[in-house]
Amino acid sequence: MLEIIQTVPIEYYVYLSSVLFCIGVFGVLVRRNAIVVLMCIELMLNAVNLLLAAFSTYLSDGQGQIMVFFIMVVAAAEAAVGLGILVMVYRNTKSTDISLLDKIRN
Amino acid sequence: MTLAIFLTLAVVSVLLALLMVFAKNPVHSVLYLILAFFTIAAHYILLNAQFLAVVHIIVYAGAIMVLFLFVLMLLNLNQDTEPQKSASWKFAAAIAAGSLMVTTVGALKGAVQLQQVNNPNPSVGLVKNLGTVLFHDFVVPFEIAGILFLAAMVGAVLVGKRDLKL
Amino acid sequence: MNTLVPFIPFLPLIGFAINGLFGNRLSKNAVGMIGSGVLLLSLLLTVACFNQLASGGAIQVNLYPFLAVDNLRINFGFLIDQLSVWMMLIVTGVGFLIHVYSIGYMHDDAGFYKFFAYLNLFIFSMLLLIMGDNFVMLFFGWEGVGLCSYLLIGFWYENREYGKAARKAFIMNRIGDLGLLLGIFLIYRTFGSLDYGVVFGQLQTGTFDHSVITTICVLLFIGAMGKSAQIPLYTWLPDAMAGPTPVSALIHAATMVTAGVYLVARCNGMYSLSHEASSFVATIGLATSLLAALIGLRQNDIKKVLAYSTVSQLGLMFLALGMGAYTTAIFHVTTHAFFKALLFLAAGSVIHGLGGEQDIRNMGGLRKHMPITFWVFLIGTFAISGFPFLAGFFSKDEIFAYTFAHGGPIWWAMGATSALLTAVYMCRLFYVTFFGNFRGTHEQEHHMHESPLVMTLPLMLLAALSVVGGFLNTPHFMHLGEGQWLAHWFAGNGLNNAPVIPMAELHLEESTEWTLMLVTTGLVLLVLAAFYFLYQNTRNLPVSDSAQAGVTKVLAHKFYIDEMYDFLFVQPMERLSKLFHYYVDVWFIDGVVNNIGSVIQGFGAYVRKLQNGNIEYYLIGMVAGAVLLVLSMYF
Amino acid sequence: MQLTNRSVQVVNKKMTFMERIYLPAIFKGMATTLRHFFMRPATVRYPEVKREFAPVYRGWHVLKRDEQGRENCTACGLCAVACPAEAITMVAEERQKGEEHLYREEKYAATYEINMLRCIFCGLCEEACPKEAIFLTDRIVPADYARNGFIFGKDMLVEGTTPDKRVDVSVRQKHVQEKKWAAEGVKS
Amino acid sequence: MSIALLFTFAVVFEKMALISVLFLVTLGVAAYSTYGERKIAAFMQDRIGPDRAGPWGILQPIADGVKMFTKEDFMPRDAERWLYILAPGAFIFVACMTSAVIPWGTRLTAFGGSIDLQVTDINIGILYIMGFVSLGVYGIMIGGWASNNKYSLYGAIRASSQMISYELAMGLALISVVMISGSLSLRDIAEQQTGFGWNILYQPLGFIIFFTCALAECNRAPFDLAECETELIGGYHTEYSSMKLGFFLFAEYINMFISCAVVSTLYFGGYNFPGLDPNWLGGFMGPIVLFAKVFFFIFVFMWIRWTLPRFRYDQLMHLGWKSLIPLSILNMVLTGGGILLFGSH
Repeated sequence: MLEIIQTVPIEYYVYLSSVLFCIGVFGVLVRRNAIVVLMCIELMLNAVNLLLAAFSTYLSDGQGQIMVFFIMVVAAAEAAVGLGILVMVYRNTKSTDISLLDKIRN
Repeated sequence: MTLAIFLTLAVVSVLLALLMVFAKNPVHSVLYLILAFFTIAAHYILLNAQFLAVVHIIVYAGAIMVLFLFVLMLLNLNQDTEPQKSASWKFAAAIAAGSLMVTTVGALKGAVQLQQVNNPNPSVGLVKNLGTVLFHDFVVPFEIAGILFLAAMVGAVLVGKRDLKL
Repeated sequence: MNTLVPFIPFLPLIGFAINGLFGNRLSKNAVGMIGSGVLLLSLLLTVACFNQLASGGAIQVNLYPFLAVDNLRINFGFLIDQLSVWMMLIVTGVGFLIHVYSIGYMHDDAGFYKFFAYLNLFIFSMLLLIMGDNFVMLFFGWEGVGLCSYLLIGFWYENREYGKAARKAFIMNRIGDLGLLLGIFLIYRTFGSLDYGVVFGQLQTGTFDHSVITTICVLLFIGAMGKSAQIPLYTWLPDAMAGPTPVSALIHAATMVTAGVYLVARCNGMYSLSHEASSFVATIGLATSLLAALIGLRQNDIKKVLAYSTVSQLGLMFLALGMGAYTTAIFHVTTHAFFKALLFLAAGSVIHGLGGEQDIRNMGGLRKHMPITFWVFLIGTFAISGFPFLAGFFSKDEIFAYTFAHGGPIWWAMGATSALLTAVYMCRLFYVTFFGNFRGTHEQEHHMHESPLVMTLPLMLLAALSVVGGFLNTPHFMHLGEGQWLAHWFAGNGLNNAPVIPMAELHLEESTEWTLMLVTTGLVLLVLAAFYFLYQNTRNLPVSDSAQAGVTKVLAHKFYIDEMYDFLFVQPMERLSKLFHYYVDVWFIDGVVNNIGSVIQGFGAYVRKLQNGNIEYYLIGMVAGAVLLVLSMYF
Repeated sequence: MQLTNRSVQVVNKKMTFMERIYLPAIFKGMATTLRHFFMRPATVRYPEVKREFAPVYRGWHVLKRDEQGRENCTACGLCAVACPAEAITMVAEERQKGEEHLYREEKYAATYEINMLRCIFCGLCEEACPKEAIFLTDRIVPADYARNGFIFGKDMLVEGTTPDKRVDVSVRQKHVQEKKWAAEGVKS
Repeated sequence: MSIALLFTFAVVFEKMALISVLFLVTLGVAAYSTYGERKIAAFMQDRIGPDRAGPWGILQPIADGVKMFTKEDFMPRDAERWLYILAPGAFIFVACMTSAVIPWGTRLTAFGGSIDLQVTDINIGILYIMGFVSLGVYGIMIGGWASNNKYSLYGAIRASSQMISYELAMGLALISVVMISGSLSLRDIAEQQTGFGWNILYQPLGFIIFFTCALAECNRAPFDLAECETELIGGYHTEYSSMKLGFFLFAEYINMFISCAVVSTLYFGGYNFPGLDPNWLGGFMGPIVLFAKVFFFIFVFMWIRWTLPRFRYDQLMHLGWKSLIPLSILNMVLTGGGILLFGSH
């Protein structure tokens, strides 16, 4: 196992994570279905997780991976509450289109 | 060899992520995202973070995405009726995301110069080590995360309740 | 043993959990058994610890790292050395007796289980305070004790006055806590750690800026002032009588108020480096003692008298601390725990017997109806007054000896006056309550009864302790057994192999000591005898509030301190606030704001179109902001 | 009215703790099934082994012939009238010269159909029959894929002429006779 | 060709062989579970069961298979084509994957060579199993959704919420075992239970919880609400026919087999039995013992199925969330206390 660690340059992980993150951002911007938007946020979180894990391995420090666990916890909590809210929104508006959610203006 | 695996996985993850964003049917989006998560789990294994990989699968594929799928099915949102945004808006979004990528890559490239450990410890990602770190240095954050989770659970139940009797 | 140490504080916590969660489903007997049982177990464990420490050394148990930020590493750990084990014995021992007593006292109360849950939590907090091995743990316990006192003082929260008293106690404590917190911050800045071991170890070896040490000491003492009711933060304590009597006993005798003494004794290494801080402590202590004793002279509520007596005794303890006699202070804490718990519980017995009556003017002649209560109250009164060979006699005598040695005759005289006043008001209370004829209503007389065994048994035990408690630390010149046992105990090697409290030196000749002792004792005996005859005469009985005049009135109104606070701080604050409100706030600030507001409103009407409530626009704005933020790192 | 002594009064009482954890009840149930596991199966392997029928079993109808092989049925239509399910239809015809060896009476049923999907096997037709022509037997009505197959014509109903094709209905005949006598008040 | 490469090849070959054998055994056991189920059901209902195909009907599974293959493969018009086809495959794939980490025995020595009776001993075996169990829900959900039938969808939603709910209690019960053994590797856990040191002795409550959850995870009675015929006319596989249906049914039996193997390994000593050294018979004793236990548990699964009536859905959720999870937390606390007092294994 030892020989495969660090054979990939860490820059590659940075590129990959950035690309995934920005795909997530793009998705958040272009999609109108709130559930898909939430999914894009999960993708962004995962991009960050990947980078944390990569740095953790490259620096031989377990703390990065611990942070990934905490991010997972937050992601799970976010998904639970977010989806709960979405279900309620859907019940009231019969839609999950975020463009319609501009009630905050008034 | 490892590099080849990495590159393949990376291309597949990016492809799946893009498919996720562009899929018309939200259920397809979810499924693509799940597959993308599998490739990320594979990345974790490549990084010798096996525990993380399995937990990632249990948490994301096993719980969170099931939740998404569940809600989609419950709300029966499988029609491709999601209204599309205008082309100019999509263009603006692409520009914004692209510039964000350029800047983050630029910003993070600076961080790469940090000194790598020469003899990496292969057991960093194993349960034993992570357990020690988690329950030694991160006890309080761990407890707080637990409380956060509990609060989120209660919150989700409260939000989801149809008629709340208080 | 070490694995069992965490159980000492956690047993009461478990009791709290059981009683708090399931108490309403359990029978009262079960609640009482659980509440006192856990404490008995804690007491036994503490005794075991005590045994282990008898051969020297300290027990340190590290449960888990509580916080680890950069260099700051705070453990959730316990340190048991000679000082803390002694305090633990007092807290669990006296606490246990009070719990048992409460089974009888609170028996008819609807919140029975709640009361026991709170009591257990109180003990838990106090044990945490004592047992913690760093200042943060101490602070936890400190705050926990404050919270529990709030809960318990306001236990009968239906009464608004009681609720106010609880709030007052809480807020006063918070003022002191601020000082403590600042002190802890300063300790961390100075020593780079909050562990007792590290901090006190550095004190012995390193050299530190004298003014910093003084500041730390004063700040810590401000915390102690709040918790231990010293001038100027003492007014909450008499008001805290709103709680049920066992609570008063617990707060006054075993827990809470002794926390301040413990804090200063714990930091004795620091205080002995700063003469100024010690003098400050001594001054405040003596002033408090005198003031409270004077107020106590003319109080007519049986519990209020005892409350002021506590304040006065606490003042004496701080006087001892200020004089560098840390062991003596703890010794007085010990004896005071015995007789004050005894007095409060006996007073509770009286109140219980009279169906809630607290005014001594409506009592009298209880000697015949409550023989046990009478006898134990007698012992308590004599013990607190310093009757020879009872508990208070030895501890007070030691305090005065040190005062004379380190402060001189004037300090000594003032201290002795305070002791004399103690005897005076205690005699007044005692004789008025138990002698003469009954002055209450006929119905009360009819219902009057001795308390049940579950209440009197703790009283008798405490009475016995009050009798023999003084022999823990007999002065060396009297050659009574092994002199100064307690001082030797505390001088034993604790953490870092250093004495917990070094033996204080007393440069007095034996004859001087004898003289001092005989003078004070003689005066006290005189008072005891004289007042017996004085209060036999009905003319000298306390009069109703409206009939008071002159000095009596001033004393009865507690020197108008509460009113003074009101006048000095509260009212000027209010008036100033009003001034600011009208001129600064309404006219100036509001005017400016309103005008700016109208301008902005006009502007906002245009900008509002940006804020369209559409999430997508916000999102793209967010992304753009992020891009700019990252870019700004480069340009 | 109580049919068995095994009936239990339904009570909505609160279950005790032991009842609420269900496990004892589950184990009891499992013991029951395990006991049955070792019991002898009650199965009868049908084509190879045939089960005894009750003497009054009512199955596939038969139209009887007399001793000389002539059909008993005279197409009077009483069976069709008696049939509560209206499963019987028939067309009557007059006997021609030279058909005496085929039909016992002057009139006979040219077609006689019973819709087996409608038939409820009540046996009223055999009671109604004055000529002892129709009987229900202990033969099982075979299954079929189409509905048409269940409309049994004379080819399925009339018994054969050769002795081995005859259907023995003696037990039923006796039974029906006794019933008729009982209805007429005659003691046997 | 270097020695190392040769060695690698040998290892790969060994593993491939083991995987093939394991796969075949799994399929065989699953196939004969269907036969066993029918036989046991028959016996419990005082019947005989299938007895036409071969002596005692022993060829019945083959007949079933032939039937499944030759039946018309029907697809609803509005079904989501690819997902509809993918779902049964995904389901059976996930079911088969789990067997990789189960230690079937110690080592097999035959023909002068020896072979490790475990495909891979990863140090987080239990988590691996949990992971794949949690993935099992996708086959059902996708299949139910892609059928475009409301009953299928209901079945899928029921199945998924049931599986997620019971996974929690299952994981919590597992943690107690992990606490006792101090390892997440199934090999270690099995090793520790040599002789009669079975975990069931220390974890009776945990076993009951785990077993109940295993029933629910396998969609077995009394928790087979996902496919209850009376309400959902078959549940998530209503629209499936032919071998696709066969895959679903087959996968469920594979799941049952694997669950039984996991239960035996975690709580009943795996390949250990007092007095029987797993290394006997050239290492065959271990698998024999383990399979005996597995068959016993398969029997218990079926026994329960033909004894207990189906739960109502709200009862199912109550049991999962309000009984099993608190109980498993209690069990965890008790285990922790026990370890604190008496030390671990």
